[in-house]
Amino acid sequence: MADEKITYAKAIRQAIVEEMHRDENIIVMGQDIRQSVWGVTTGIDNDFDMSRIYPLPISENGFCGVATGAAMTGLRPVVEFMYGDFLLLAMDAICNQAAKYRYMCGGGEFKIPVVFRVSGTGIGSGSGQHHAQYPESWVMHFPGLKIVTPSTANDAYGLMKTAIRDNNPVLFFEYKQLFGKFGTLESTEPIPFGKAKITKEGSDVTIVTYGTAAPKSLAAAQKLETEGIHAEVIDLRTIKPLDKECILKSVEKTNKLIIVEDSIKTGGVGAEIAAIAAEEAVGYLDGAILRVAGKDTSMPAGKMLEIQVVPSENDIIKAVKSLL
Amino acid sequence: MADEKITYAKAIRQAIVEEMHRDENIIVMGQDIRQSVWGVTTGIDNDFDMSRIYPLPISENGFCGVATGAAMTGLRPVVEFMYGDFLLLAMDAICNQAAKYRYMCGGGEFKIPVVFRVSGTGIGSGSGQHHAQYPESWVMHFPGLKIVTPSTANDAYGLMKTAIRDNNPVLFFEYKQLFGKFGTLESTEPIPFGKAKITKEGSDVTIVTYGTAAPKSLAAAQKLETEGIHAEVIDLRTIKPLDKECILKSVEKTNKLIIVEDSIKTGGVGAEIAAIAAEEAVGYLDGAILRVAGKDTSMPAGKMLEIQVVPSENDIIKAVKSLL
Amino acid sequence: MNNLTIKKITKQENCTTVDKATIVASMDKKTMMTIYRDMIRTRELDNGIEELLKRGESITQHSTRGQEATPIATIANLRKNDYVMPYHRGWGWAIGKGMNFKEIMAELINKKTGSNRGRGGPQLASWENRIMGRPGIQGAHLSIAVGIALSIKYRKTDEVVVCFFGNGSSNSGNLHESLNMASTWKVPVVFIVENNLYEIYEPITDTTSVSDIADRALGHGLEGTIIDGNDAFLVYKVVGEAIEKARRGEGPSLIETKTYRWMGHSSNDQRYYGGYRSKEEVDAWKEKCPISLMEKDLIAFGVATQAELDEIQKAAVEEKQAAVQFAIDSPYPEYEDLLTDNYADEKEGL
Amino acid sequence: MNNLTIKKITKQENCTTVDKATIVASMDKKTMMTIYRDMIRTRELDNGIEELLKRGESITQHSTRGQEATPIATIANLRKNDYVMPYHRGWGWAIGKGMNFKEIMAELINKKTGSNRGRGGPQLASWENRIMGRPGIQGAHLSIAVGIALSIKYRKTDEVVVCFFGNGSSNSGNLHESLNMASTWKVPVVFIVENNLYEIYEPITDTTSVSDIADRALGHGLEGTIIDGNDAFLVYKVVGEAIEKARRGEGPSLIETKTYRWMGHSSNDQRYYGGYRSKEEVDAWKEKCPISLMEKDLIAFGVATQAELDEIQKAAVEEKQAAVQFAIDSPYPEYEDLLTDNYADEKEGL
Ligand SMILES: Cc1ncc(C[n+]2csc(CCOP(=O)(O)OP(=O)(O)O)c2C)c(N)n1
Ligand SMILES: Cc1ncc(C[n+]2csc(CCOP(=O)(O)OP(=O)(O)O)c2C)c(N)n1
Ligand SMILES: [Mg+2]
Ligand SMILES: [Mg+2]
Repeated sequence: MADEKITYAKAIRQAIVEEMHRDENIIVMGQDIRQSVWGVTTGIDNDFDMSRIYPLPISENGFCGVATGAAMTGLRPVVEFMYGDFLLLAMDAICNQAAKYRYMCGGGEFKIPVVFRVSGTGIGSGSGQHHAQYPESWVMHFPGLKIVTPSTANDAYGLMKTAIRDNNPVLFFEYKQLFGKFGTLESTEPIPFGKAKITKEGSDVTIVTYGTAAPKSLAAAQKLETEGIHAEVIDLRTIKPLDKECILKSVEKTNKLIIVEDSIKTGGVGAEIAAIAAEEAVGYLDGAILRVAGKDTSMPAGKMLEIQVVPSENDIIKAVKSLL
Repeated sequence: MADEKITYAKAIRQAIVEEMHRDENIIVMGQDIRQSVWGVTTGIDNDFDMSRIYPLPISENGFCGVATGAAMTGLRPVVEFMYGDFLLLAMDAICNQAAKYRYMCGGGEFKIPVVFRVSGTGIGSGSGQHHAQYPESWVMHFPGLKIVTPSTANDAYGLMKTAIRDNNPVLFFEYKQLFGKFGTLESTEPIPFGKAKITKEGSDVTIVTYGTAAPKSLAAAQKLETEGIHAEVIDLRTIKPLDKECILKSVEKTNKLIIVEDSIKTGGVGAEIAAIAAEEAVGYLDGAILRVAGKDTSMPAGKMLEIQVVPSENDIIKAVKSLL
Repeated sequence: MNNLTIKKITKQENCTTVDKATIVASMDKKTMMTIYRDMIRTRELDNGIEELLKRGESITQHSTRGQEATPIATIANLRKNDYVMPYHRGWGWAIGKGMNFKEIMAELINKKTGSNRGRGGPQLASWENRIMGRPGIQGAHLSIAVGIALSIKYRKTDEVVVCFFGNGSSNSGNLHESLNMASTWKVPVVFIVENNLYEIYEPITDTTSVSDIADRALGHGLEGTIIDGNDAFLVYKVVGEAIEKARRGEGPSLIETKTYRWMGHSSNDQRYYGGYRSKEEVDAWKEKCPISLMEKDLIAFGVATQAELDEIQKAAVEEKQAAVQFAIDSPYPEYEDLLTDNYADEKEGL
Repeated sequence: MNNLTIKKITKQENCTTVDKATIVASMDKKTMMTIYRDMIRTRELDNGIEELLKRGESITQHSTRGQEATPIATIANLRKNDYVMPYHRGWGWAIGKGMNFKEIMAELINKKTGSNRGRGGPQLASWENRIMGRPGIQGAHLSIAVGIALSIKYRKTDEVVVCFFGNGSSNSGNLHESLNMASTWKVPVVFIVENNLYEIYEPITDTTSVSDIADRALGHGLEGTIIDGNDAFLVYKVVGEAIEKARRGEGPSLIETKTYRWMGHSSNDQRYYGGYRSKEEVDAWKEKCPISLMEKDLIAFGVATQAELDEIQKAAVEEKQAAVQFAIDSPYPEYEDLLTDNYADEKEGL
């Protein structure tokens, strides 16, 4: 299988379909889910009966509550948000209810195995303020949730399997810019949460990244390599749980840390990582911790404009050089 | 006036009432607003006509949209959330709409002068998971918003005046534990946003804090002072805009930074402050940046329990000592 | 074709009556006595909570007093494995569905022996009794109830969900989204709105565009039903029919019960009597006490003797006394307990 | 009192007819010609956008084609200082309320000369024309419209707000919360739902519990009205009455117009014709083209000559050509422009 190329979108689809064959309690839900705007679940009604497929109304908070109730009583819903931005409508159902429900009810039999597929995340379609945000940090603050941010087809596949098998609410981010990217599946096994991947080893500086920023960071690091600068690139793959050990170990080696993310800088995921390093890597950190992140602005519409407010490969290269 | 004692709740009320007398376009809105759960607006219908007072239904997202529309067309709504936790219901109206509306519409005449009073924030009533959270960091990530977190009657009064006069959406946090605390009003003037207050000077360590954590931090610093440890305490007063200069200047002097907040640690406001310092105070930071913050857990119900998951004075003292 | 059509949609009301004697005749004594007993027990539980409050315990309490009939007579129709999604008003649903005084009171004062291990407080839940949690966010539970009903339908059992809510939360967008999905999918959920004419301090008219919440069924292809919520017999019968309909796979219902709370909204509200409500209004509703009403009926229809009813009262007082003591004597959770159960299958480190 | 009452609430439909000749007689020629012209212009705008798309521009476009009558005949009732809260479907509201082709097209391809300085894209707004923004979040605008209406009432003017939405967003909780507040406060807002039978790929029946969105008025003390949304005369008349009612301070209305989009949901949707919809269905609706219909009527009632109509068509094509060129020739915003206007009165540093 290692040779077959598959897109990020199809890899997600394959993981869902395989899991659905394995466990009949898995259902999929989403707006226009059978035809699917992003192509992930297109034609899924050819594989499964409609009793396992729920076209959803424009009721983001409501349908996340529905998924929570269904999850609590034996189903394992996999729910699509058409765009990441729509999460803001469902923050109560996800962060007040799904995240806290088990704790609130006293644990025990109360379990919420639901996957919220935050699809169409980030820039790529140019549709503006409400169709291009990076919501990973919106949900990071809430105990009870897990957060997955795959950057490759392989990771998306393996992490989706884990997400579906997990007994907790999982936010699974799927990025517009990555849907069409090809990769190869390394295994049919689930990929465990909380294990970052070092996509490039290096000794001069540690670049911690995730999601859409991961391929950019790797490309930047490869260019730097040609200039004799050895950057280590860590693709977190999951934000919660966070592989702190991997980050700290790398910083212990390189003594330098840059965090790259497409999300808005203030209050982004990078802030938490920087804060952890500033607290725990202090013996071996040498110099500033830099965050290369999206601009503190609402997202402009237009493919030509949106691209300008997220970091470029060049921004990453410049940041690395500024540290050395 | 400097001698008259006034509670935090009454100080907020006084600012609102004075502003309403000054500008007839100001209206107040909130659930049960005339009788008022927290006593802030109790009896406000004696001061103003009901055309300026809107009892609101349980429609948090809807009423924030209403306030946004009203603000856009000449009114200046001051809207109460009964508890901070309910913000999660209205994240779309606040963070997708109010915050982005001006940008989205091209600027110009589009302005959203609305104050969202996030009342009943934090612990204090023991009512559990959905009535005791600290939501400051939920909104910090969104350009277009301003965030106010007063810790004293005086600050609450002066900052409320500024909030009401501001032409942008402002989240004004009001804390359960502080409503009954007395203070004195130092002036009738508005207090500008983005100016932190050094509530105690010191040279050994900088403690940056806000909201309910501010009085605790000050008390801890005063105890430390008796042991010969000189902590400087910075009460941020507003989180957005953030008085970075004040923080950096203090750290330049003390070389040590602790951030104290009652909010959950992961992805809290403290993460952003730590990250800024790790990036910008690097020349003069000596040692770890510590965050003394709430535990990463859903909030337990019960006054006896909730108090255990937020930092105590003693936790702050211990943290300071661990740095020295 | 120059005759153009304008179609107007309006609401229509249609009243029918039912003879109480017929309802009584259709019920067995055990059911009637259970309803009566659980109403008495609920009121005693309220008394016990007040004792605890007087002793200085901090409890988030929304008294049931005056509203016992709707939850208890509703739940008398349910089986052990049917689900209840409760809301914040009172504890009738907890008592009716089978929770005991001890686990409730201990939970309310946050003791380790409570139903939710002390951390849920008023957010009572009981997996065993299929009480599926009581979020502090008004209206959040409505869609969760629909999800449970969806899973029932998926699993092809004949279980049902009963979901209670107040007139106040009927203004939440969650109601609209939940009714829409429930009706579209025809899932077995019965929504019961207890309209007690107030929110916290606001009369319904100040925040709500309709006086009959049942009207809101019409936007979702359902019919609305309105009944006196203080008459246990009527509630039992009308809700019972909706539950049977749900069991048969014929979809959701919305039933509004008109009722009134005697006490303040919560233990903090002391303005309830002649403050935002008139003394006359409160007193008039006290005349319509659901418990006195049923008591009279049980005697009048020869179902029970006064002695039997007194016995029930006495047992409830004893149950209460024991539970108050149990709650007081129970320990608080350990500090470590406060940090667990954020995740299922939790491992160190997350 | 053993006769217990059960009240059932159901929906009732009541049709009336109106003769088109009467409507025509009540309108002045200028208004009729404006409606016709703006429908033609809207369709030309659509053509222009398609030209831009073919040139490789990326545009978030939800074609108006087939749905021109409702927005344009509605807005023909409005004054300059009345407000419009549009939604994503098409650009009829923009044209009708007075935006010009250039500012629209330039905005759609994100040029600095666009109505929103290039950064809003499909989120067209125009303060001058009181077009109050078009959020990308379906349903978010409904409550904003109520807020504008509230401020009108507060300021005691006789302005009104017209708020459009689709059958899809009628499932959002925002509709319920917005109708409730609008009706409780009796504010001057007219809600128009364009029911085109689909969301993106879903037929209404798969997600929506009613086939008539107008039913949703009933949960808020309002009556619902349903009309053919492709007949400009009927829309003009029926909506006009609701607007006058709002102006008189008599509160909100909800009007449903039945219509159909000819094209895909957006420029990405190529499956619309014989994919999730049948070719027969699409073709049948094309027969009901709102523009052809009005064209026939204008001639039949002797309002206009074919030559006049041809002239309008020709002018629209010219206007389109100029605007396409203008948009192409205009510059993009500078990088710095992308970072401004997050705040009013902005200073360095926030
Ligand atoms: C989303 C949300 N908004 C506000 C509140 C505060 N609150 C608690 S109970 C209540 C009134 C509820 O009224 P109703 O639904 O009629 O129930 P009742 O208390 O009358 O039984 C309010 C506003 C809340 N808990 N959740
Ligand atoms: C809150 C939200 N959910 C989902 C979407 C994605 N979306 C955009 S248009 C649309 C369908 C809208 O259908 P309808 O309201 O009937 O309008 P139409 O496109 O048919 O004119 C959907 C689901 C969105 N923009 N916002
Ligand atoms: Mg009520
Ligand atoms: Mg539609």
